[in-house]
Amino acid sequence: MSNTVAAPRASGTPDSDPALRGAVRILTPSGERTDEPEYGCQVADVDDEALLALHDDMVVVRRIDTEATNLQRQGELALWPPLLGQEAAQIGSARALRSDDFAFTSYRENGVAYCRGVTPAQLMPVWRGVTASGWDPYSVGMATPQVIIAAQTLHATGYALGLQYDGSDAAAIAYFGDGATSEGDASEALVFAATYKAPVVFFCQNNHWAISEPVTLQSGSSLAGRAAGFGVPSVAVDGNDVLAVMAVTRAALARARAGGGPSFIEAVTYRMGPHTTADDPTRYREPAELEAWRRMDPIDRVEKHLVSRGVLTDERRAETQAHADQVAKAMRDACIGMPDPDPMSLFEHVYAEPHSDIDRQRTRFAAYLDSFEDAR
Amino acid sequence: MSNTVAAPRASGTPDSDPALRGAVRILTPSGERTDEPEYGCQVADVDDEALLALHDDMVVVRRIDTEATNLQRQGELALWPPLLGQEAAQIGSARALRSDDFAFTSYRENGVAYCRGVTPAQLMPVWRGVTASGWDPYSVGMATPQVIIAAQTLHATGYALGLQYDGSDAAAIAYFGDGATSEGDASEALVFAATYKAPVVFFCQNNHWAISEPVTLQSGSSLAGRAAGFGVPSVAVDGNDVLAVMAVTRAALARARAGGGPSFIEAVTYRMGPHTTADDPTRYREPAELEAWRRMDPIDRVEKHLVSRGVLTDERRAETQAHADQVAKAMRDACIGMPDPDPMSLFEHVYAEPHSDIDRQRTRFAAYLDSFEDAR
Amino acid sequence: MSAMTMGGALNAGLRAALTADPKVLVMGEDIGALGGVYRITDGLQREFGPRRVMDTPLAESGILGTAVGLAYRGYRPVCEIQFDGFIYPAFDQIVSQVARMHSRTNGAVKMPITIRVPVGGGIGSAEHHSDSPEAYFAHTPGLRVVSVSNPQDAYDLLQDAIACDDPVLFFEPKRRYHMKAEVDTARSRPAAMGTARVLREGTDATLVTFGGLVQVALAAADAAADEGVSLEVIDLRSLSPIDWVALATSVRRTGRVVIAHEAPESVGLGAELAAGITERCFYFLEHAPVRVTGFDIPFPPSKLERHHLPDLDRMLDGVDAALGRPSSLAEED
Amino acid sequence: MSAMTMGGALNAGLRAALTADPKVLVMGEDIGALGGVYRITDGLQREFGPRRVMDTPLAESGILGTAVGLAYRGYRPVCEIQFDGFIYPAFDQIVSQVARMHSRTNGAVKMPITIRVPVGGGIGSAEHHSDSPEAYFAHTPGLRVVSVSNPQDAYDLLQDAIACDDPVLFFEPKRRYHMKAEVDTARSRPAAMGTARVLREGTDATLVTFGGLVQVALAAADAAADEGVSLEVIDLRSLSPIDWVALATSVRRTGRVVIAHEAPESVGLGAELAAGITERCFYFLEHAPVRVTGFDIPFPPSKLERHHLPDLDRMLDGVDAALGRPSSLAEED
Ligand SMILES: Cc1ncc(C[n+]2csc(CCOP(=O)(O)OP(=O)(O)O)c2C)c(N)n1
Ligand SMILES: Cc1ncc(C[n+]2csc(CCOP(=O)(O)OP(=O)(O)O)c2C)c(N)n1
Ligand SMILES: [Mg+2]
Ligand SMILES: [Mg+2]
Repeated sequence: MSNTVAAPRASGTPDSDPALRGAVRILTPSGERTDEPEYGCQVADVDDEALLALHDDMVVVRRIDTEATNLQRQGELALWPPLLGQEAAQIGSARALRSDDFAFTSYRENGVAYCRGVTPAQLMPVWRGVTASGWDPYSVGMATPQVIIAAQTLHATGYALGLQYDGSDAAAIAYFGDGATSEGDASEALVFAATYKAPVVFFCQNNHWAISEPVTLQSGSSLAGRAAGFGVPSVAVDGNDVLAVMAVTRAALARARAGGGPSFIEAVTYRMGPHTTADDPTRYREPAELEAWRRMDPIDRVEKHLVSRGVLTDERRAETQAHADQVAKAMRDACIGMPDPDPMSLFEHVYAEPHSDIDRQRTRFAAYLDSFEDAR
Repeated sequence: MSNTVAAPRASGTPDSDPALRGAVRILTPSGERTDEPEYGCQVADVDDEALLALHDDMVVVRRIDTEATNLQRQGELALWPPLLGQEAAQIGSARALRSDDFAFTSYRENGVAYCRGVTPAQLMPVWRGVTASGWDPYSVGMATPQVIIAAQTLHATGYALGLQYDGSDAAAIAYFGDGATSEGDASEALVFAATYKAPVVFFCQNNHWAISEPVTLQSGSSLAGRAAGFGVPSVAVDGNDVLAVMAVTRAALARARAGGGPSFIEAVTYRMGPHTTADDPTRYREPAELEAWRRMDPIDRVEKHLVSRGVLTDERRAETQAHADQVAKAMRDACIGMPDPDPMSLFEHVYAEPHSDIDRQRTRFAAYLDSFEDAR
Repeated sequence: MSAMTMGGALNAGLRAALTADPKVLVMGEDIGALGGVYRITDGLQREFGPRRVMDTPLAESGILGTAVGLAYRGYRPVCEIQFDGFIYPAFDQIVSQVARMHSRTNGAVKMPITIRVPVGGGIGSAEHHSDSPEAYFAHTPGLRVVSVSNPQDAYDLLQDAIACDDPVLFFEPKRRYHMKAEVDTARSRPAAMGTARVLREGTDATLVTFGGLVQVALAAADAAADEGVSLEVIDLRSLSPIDWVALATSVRRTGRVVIAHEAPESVGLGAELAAGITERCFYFLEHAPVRVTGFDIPFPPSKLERHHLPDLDRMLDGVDAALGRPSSLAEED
Repeated sequence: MSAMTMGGALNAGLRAALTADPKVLVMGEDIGALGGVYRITDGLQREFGPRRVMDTPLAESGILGTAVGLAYRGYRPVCEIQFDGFIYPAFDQIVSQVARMHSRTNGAVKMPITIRVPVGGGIGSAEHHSDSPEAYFAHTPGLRVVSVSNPQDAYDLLQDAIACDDPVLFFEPKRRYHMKAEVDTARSRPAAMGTARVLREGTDATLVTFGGLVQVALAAADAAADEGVSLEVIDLRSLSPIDWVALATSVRRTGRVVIAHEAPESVGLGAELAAGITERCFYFLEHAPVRVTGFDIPFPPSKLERHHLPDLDRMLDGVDAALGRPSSLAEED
């Protein structure tokens, strides 16, 4: 049996990357704002001030990411999935949402959560292991992180169907990765969304890796092309260009609100960090690849642009940095102070209504715990 | 909440059918053999004699279908899934296979089974309910019928991967329906096949209905287009044109044998009968639709052609009819004579190696049956 | 009161639920124009429209995953899985999403999803059309599991299940769809969910079963009575939670129990019933609980199913074992 | 003999199997260059190439469905499911295809597929990374289920499983991957598959468990001994089939049994063990079998898992119950 490689390993550098070729781009890596014929109009209103705000968002979520990674190293968090490198994809899309839209995400969308109004403090408990969810989904219009790959694509589709039935012009958006596109659920979601013309946006962050597997192992061709085959209009966008991401997301949301049904967005970006704090990327990817992508850093190009526009002054930088530090501190304080949950909370919320087997086990466990009290 | 129809009901007549538009066709409904530029060469060798043989196949499998339906009505079979209307799709593709190729089908591919060498007698036991499989898959190069929709698309992909590893130039072919394309497994099979360039042909019979659901409920756009989005070359063919079906299947098999990887074929045909003998199509589809498709009958056009060629003489017709009747009789005889299985066979083949729990239950059940003997 | 088949009672129960609450949706394969392969949803799409009674694409994970999203949005989806054997593609969405969403979100998101499944054998079906998958779901925290055996319970429990804020697996024994009985549609009776029901009182042994085997158990009790053996017959109805009080009350009186179900024996619901009853009635038991179940084999071809499925004779063989009489189930050594 | 961690023993077992039989393939997510998230396949792709050690697309149903096709073609796939909680998308292929193909084809097609699954809690993982799904599979006819607790069994049983012509669910307790012990790689010992093992002899009660809890049980037995209670500890090892002879032999001697597992109690493997032991040892039992298990809840956040998972104290509480002493598990009323 021959041993030729079943699938290419390397995931490709930006220059050679087929996914990036033809992807919608407005802000070039060198910081030049071009007028993109088809989508440019979607962000015509995004002036220097607005762009500075997006820059602030990106700096803050990157700071959150760094702080959380440190907290994990210090044993304050059990795990953390960094978004380093995906700031533009998450901020550009999340800032295109309306408060009554609803996001269903994976575990990596902490930047999206930040934009939805999830407080940094609320980001901590799940990764510290004190609860399965840090916030009430309805209070922020975002579901809690989904660990089962691609499962949320169907939830977003069903929620969108509900919006359609309610006569609302809000939309649902599903965030998932390149690897997720291989799961049957992701394809079934495209089928259901297309059939019912559900107002849902499928936002795929192609960060080129699914843990150690390159996107080339998940698909023989472009992910954006995948959706088109289901009758779902799709577009590939430079995922490290916050303006372009916002533009295509706004266009997709507009289609959904107008009854035009689902859309698929492939945001071509790169996971600059490890899969999670438990991962070691040096085992499976070339340093050169990472280096090449560093030149595409989503924050750099915005700064270059804003500097060239003369609006990102030293004062402004300092303000942003101060904001980021303050957010990071709030997060750290909330994390470190967090008490362990009450053992008896084990039995809470398993059911919404009384369940006799749970009640029996609760009673017995309470007696069990008491037996230790008595022992003292 | 408005009640506008979530999805169109009617499945479309041949004239209005988007799937048929642009589908490969060689033999027109009026029986004219055209030279199709791209695929015509694949069947250049199919002369009058060869076409007469295909005609014989189609007449025989239709006869098998009729006989089996009668056997079910007479209570000799528990159920039967007719292939009426899909003879060209099944014969044209199955006759393109080599004996060392391997077919993984659903429950409806009795025409394929016939071509693989499954005897009419072997078709009966499963539908009579005496065994889960009527033949040894390895003896005919065809798996036993798969009831779980789309599951076999992955089995074909895995088998094809095995062929590739063995250095064989044989191929696997998966038969499934339009409804099956909605199952996650069908999409995952496309992903795996594309990634590993597995020598597998995905043969989708779009017979326009999944029990009572029109294909329009399964897909917003063409099924052939679906596969292209996964990087799997695909083509739509007039599924009622036995020559065109054979041509595109041969082309797909050639690609597989040459290491070109998977292909997808959408054979646009029509389920002229009920889903199974237990179904009542009048509850959900327009008689007019069926009428329109009758004009596309896969056998008619071959007969028109062969008559115009002067080779389908009355003698020849009689021979074919006699062949069909003889096959039908053999099938009926085998079916009616079939004894019920031995109760103790319940425990056979659950495991390939001894299993103590099964052994205990077998022993006890034998004792249980004996207790009745004793009672006598 | 009006005479209904179990299928008719389910149809009436769905109609009542759709009428009572605009958030109730019915979804599944072939449930619209066809009315479902068993006609349980017959006429509902015509009456309530294609949005409240939705034909779905052919994908079970898609059906349940979409239902989760609809529930997230405040709807109460009633999903039909066409046959028992076709629920497995949806297993991940059911076990990891439907069952855990309420606890995952600390109670913020409710999953009032009812999953209707025609189950079991006895009707000569093809492969994958006769499974009894209740154990998989009764073992899964976060789910409630109900199995109905007659038209009245079908009508009542289906509405209870839809009204319940927790996800409910609702098992309908195919072989009883045509069973006819008087049904009181007044909904005056207290909700039955979570409770078992003593169908026949007896003193010598307790015979516990559910779903399609309940009628068989009653017939077995008749036959036993002819031989002077008095059996108490209990219809479990709720498989999660289990009505232990009803079971213990009966077994402490009779001292002997026979448990019957169609599913394979190993790690089946009968194992839980036997273990739980032994825990509660150990000092009252005259004999170990006896299990009369399907064998540990994939559901066999239809011509063999009558040998695989517990019938009157096998139940009586189990009763003999429980009474310490000669039986093929006599204790192992 | 050489000292190995359980992870190392599994790696060695896979290497031995790949070397012994060219038809053996290893496939799964991230098992190539990365060597699996637990490094169990470390170095194997480099040694045997990307065809025999295949990284697969991210789709569990695809992994198992493709494995079925490979087995159909005569290969012996060893599939790695990355974590317990990710096996459910493959449930349909496992339950309806892998488990039934041999019986469906009357023995013509064998399914020598080994499904390796890191299982259980105790390592502070995120949601869906600590499940114990053994009951679902032990209830499924056509599958064999193995759970290893130490390096030697891991090395031996993995090779037995791969060599077996039936599909085998092979559960590896994550919390023991780093457990170190001497491993005899001679393969001289008779195949252990299907058999339980008495790890410690005792006279007052039998403590039965498997996988990650075996070490806890041994520690509990030590603690009990200090209090003058002699526990016999049995490592079940095979969850399907169950070694009833070993269990009955022990319980008939001790008259009392405590069963421990991490999975929820209801319809868990413990229910089958309790029911089966009662059937075989009824007249020898001094007390109803006692179950010490995870609660009937979704696996909790990691900061709570130590309360959910049976530990030394909860096992001893169960022993107290079995001995008729005061315990939180005292009989229901
Ligand atoms: C059903 C399922 N299978 C496997 C996993 C393990 N797993 C967690 S993340 C991951 C990779 C996901 O890659 P991708 O979808 O590209 O998202 P990314 O992590 O790159 O953001 C895998 C395999 C899982 N969480 N769920
Ligand atoms: C997983 C699964 N879900 C549902 C069914 C029930 N079912 C049997 S055939 C069928 C329709 C299949 O339609 P299609 O794929 O178009 O094939 P056709 O019957 O038209 O040949 C359905 C829903 C099944 N067998 N398996
Ligand atoms: Mg990724
Ligand atoms: Mg069809």
